[in-house]
Amino acid sequence: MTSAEIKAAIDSQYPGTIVEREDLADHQVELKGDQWLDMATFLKNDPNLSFDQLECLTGVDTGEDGPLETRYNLHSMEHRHKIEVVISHDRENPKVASIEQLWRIGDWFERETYDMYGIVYEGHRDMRRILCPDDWEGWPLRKDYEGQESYHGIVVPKMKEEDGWE
Amino acid sequence: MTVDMLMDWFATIGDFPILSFLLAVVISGVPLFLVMALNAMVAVYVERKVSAFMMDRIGPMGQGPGLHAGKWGLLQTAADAVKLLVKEDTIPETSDKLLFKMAPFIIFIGAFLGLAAVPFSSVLQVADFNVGVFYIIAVGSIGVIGIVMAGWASNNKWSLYGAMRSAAQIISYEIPAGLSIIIPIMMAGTMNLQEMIHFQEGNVWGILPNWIIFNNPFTFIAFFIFFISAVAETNRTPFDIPEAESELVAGWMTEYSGFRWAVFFLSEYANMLVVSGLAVAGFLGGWQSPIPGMFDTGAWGLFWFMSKLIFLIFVMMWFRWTFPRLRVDQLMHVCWKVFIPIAMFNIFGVGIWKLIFG
Amino acid sequence: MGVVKGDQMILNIGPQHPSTHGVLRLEVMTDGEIVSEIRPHLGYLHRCFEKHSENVTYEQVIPFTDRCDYLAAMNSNFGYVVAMEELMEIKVPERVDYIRIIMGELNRIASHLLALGVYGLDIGAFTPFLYMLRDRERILDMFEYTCGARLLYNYMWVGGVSHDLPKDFEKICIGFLDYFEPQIEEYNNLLTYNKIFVERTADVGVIPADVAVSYGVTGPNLRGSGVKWDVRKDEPYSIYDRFEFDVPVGDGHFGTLGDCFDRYWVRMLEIKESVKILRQALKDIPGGDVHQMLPKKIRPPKGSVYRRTESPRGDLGYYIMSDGTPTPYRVKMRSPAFTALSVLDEVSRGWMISDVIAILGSLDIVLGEIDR
Amino acid sequence: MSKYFANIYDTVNTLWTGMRITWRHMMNIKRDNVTLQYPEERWPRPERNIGFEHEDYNVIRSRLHVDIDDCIGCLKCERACPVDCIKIDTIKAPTRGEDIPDVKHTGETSNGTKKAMVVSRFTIDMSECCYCNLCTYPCPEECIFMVGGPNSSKHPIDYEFSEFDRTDLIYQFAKKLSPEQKDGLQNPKPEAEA
Repeated sequence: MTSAEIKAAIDSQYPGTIVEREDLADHQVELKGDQWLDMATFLKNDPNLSFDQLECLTGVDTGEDGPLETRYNLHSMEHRHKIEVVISHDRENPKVASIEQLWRIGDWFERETYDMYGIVYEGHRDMRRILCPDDWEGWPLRKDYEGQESYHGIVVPKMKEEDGWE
Repeated sequence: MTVDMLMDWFATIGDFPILSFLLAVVISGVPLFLVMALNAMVAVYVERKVSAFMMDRIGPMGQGPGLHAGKWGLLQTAADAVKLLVKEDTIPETSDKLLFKMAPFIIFIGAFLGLAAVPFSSVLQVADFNVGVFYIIAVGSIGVIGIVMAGWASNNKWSLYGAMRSAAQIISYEIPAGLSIIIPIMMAGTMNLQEMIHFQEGNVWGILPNWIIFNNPFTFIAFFIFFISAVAETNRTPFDIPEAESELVAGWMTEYSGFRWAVFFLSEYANMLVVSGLAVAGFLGGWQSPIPGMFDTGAWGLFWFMSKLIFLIFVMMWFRWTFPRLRVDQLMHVCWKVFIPIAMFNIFGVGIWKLIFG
Repeated sequence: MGVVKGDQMILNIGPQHPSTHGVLRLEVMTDGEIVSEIRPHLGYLHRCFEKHSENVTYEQVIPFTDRCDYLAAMNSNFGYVVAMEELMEIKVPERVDYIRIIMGELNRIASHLLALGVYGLDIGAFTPFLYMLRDRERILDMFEYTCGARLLYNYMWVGGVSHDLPKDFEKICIGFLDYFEPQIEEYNNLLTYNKIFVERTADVGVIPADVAVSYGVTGPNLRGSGVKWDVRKDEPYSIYDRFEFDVPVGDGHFGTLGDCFDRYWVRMLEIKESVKILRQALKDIPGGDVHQMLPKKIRPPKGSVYRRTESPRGDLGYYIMSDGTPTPYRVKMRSPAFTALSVLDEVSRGWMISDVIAILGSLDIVLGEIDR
Repeated sequence: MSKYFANIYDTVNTLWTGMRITWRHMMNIKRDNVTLQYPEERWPRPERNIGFEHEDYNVIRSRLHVDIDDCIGCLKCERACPVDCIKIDTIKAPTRGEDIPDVKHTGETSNGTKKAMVVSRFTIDMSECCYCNLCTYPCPEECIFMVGGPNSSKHPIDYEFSEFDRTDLIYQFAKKLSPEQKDGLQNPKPEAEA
């Protein structure tokens, strides 16, 4: 199926959930987040769509004041078509339903995005940081992130301070 | 025989039995220890070279003076030994310190006692027991106590796993080894190693030496079962699961360093010597020449025995650098479901053979 | 008599352990030798690749992609430049495509050789590892001859490659392939058909096809489960559609479909396919300039792209988002080893500690890529 | 039962095949040996043209070197470096293209470009360098290169520049200027012109 057909299929099943956006390309579609788990189940289980592979899950920070986004790249092994789903989150309280139980790789992908952006995936069974240490402060990949000055007494130098250098 | 000979000789000087016994034991024990140390040094060097050649490398090398390891790396093991002796001897804080310190020596004692009964030639044997085979098998099991002690006392999970695996493995493999070594006993009708070797004099079918391995098909199979079980008992690849370095880091030796670790190492190579010695004495004609009637006087006996021994040790190295490692349950499978039935069948076969032909 | 039940023991495999292929910590719940649960702890090698990429220019990201999958740096470069070219809509000269494919396939062989050799090492066989490393070394020599570096190449650039092939590269490469092909048979005789090796790997750690797809397992691991999916064939990038090659899939050669042996075996077969591709590419390589399409300043149009390529470990995807400035707005690397590792817990339950090592080895992970 | 014996036969057969291979390698070690005994023997390093006009550049990436007399202080290499291991300070020269002997500043590069900047500091921290070679391409005078370099000022390829102290890996290429010299360059005295 082409991207337009996939969008039409989503629209007929869940009318009014597609958010119109100018800056997205053809293969991308922004959806409202409140029914996401149902829609993801539909995307995975509908025999015409059957997106059985979650290729990639990316968090995006759209700017200092803009919302956070999660982008899901879905792919169907059976039909060999793909779609990119974008879901926006409120910056102050970013959360969306977890799709960890549908695509098992979502488990680690969501943990990684949580680690980097602080987006909480509700219903995830093991929402911990994955790459950073458990007691790391802040969400590193947000655009307004400020690095910690020290970590467990280890001072994080901002500039190189070696003899003969500065 | 050496101990008896020395005691006889002391008896000609004067009558002080206890002192002469102790003196005889010490005098024959020191060379034995030297044999052990020398064996470890040579075997380590050979093992390095054999492994290197099999892997298209050249192993330790040195070409000039200075900090090189001598010509062809001959000083490598000496350097190793010095390094091990000056290394810090670490004892983990939470270990059971008494057991931790004792364990290497118990393993050492097991190997050392076994070596006492190995017949290097018709005269060179520290103690000639009338139950020599039984003795070697028996003292060979002492080592496992040391291994379990080391693994338990280290207070390390890897060590514990290694020790438990090792105990299971050594105890299991003693059964096929024991069942196979029964066959030379049946053939020769004695447990005395010297008498067993004397039984293998002459030749069979005109060409082959009258070694027990060539006596009949059952003894031929029995030799391989014994040898492979012996490899398993010495914890070498493909049966090195107690110290499997890719799984258990270093198994029961994980927490040991320096001299204590060197003692483990020494014992491992001495164990190889003991089990190979038993295999040579039981199956390969001991110090008998492969060409019956030729080259079998004087020092030739020692030469033949050592060559056979070295060949078997080389085969163990060859195994090690060719094979992957078995899993612990597969190891048990091989022991209980393959070796033991065949070894039992062998005993039966040899019995029948003896009834019919011999 | 009641059922004897021991307490569970927690065993830490790693971060310093010979078989974790880097710095990975596995928290293993064991009952005796039987594993009941594995919790992987990542991040020991986290070098902030994604954050770093947001602060450097597009060209300067390439050396960092090298360091993610350091065993297949060419393929890491390849994935990035392919994604960038898709974003910028550049068509590179044909010679560049050929050179990239030659380098990518050579690196695939090198990476698989290391994976297979180290797998043998995990199982306990030392010698095959050194034979494979010996041959890998010759590939690295060719890379050194081409671009001056042996491991981290920074060779492929957006729109071209950094150096043209050296004069007699074709001859050297063909010479290597002629030498290398018979070696595969020797590896097989020494390791693959070895009964002990087969016993250790066949039927162990079976990943069924649907589990593999759901966990996003890709590359040889997915094909070992019998799913015929190869980005080079199914979503061709560069000029892979011009070459004749098969996609080997596991067939339960000695055991069940999707076991450790199948994953190993697929890699072995893939080496042969790579040799096939290399021979075709070396035969047809056209002349031309390799710097023709290099943009002076890389300033892609606004937008985003997700492109995946087939690295030796599986689908290596780059999500690149541009805001029109010379620095990337967002670079996300979807690394194949990350997804492959996530399946470990599910697959290893009920197996022994030795099998966990075997399963981990068969997944062929590179921690540099997992932690990025 | 037949499977049981087939298994045993299979095991013995495959193990023996493997042992034959290692035996063959051991016997042919003279031919197969791949070890190089490093300090005595060295691997030949490929040298070749990297595609610049100067034909004798080296492709090998070993250690960065700067021909400071050719450097015009354009800062292109500093900007290209992804790990910021190059640090350059420049002072505007009083006169374009004129030698200033007391700070060892030559006015013209070997390509004939007249220099407008005095490079007062050119530091490369080789302990941070990631050998990506990105700094060498933008250089307009081709004065920064991995050693080997152009034929006219060829340096031996250097892989073994290990040091005991990390700070010894910071290479200073420009002559260090004293504060007075710096001051003199920044505020040229009228009598110097005269």
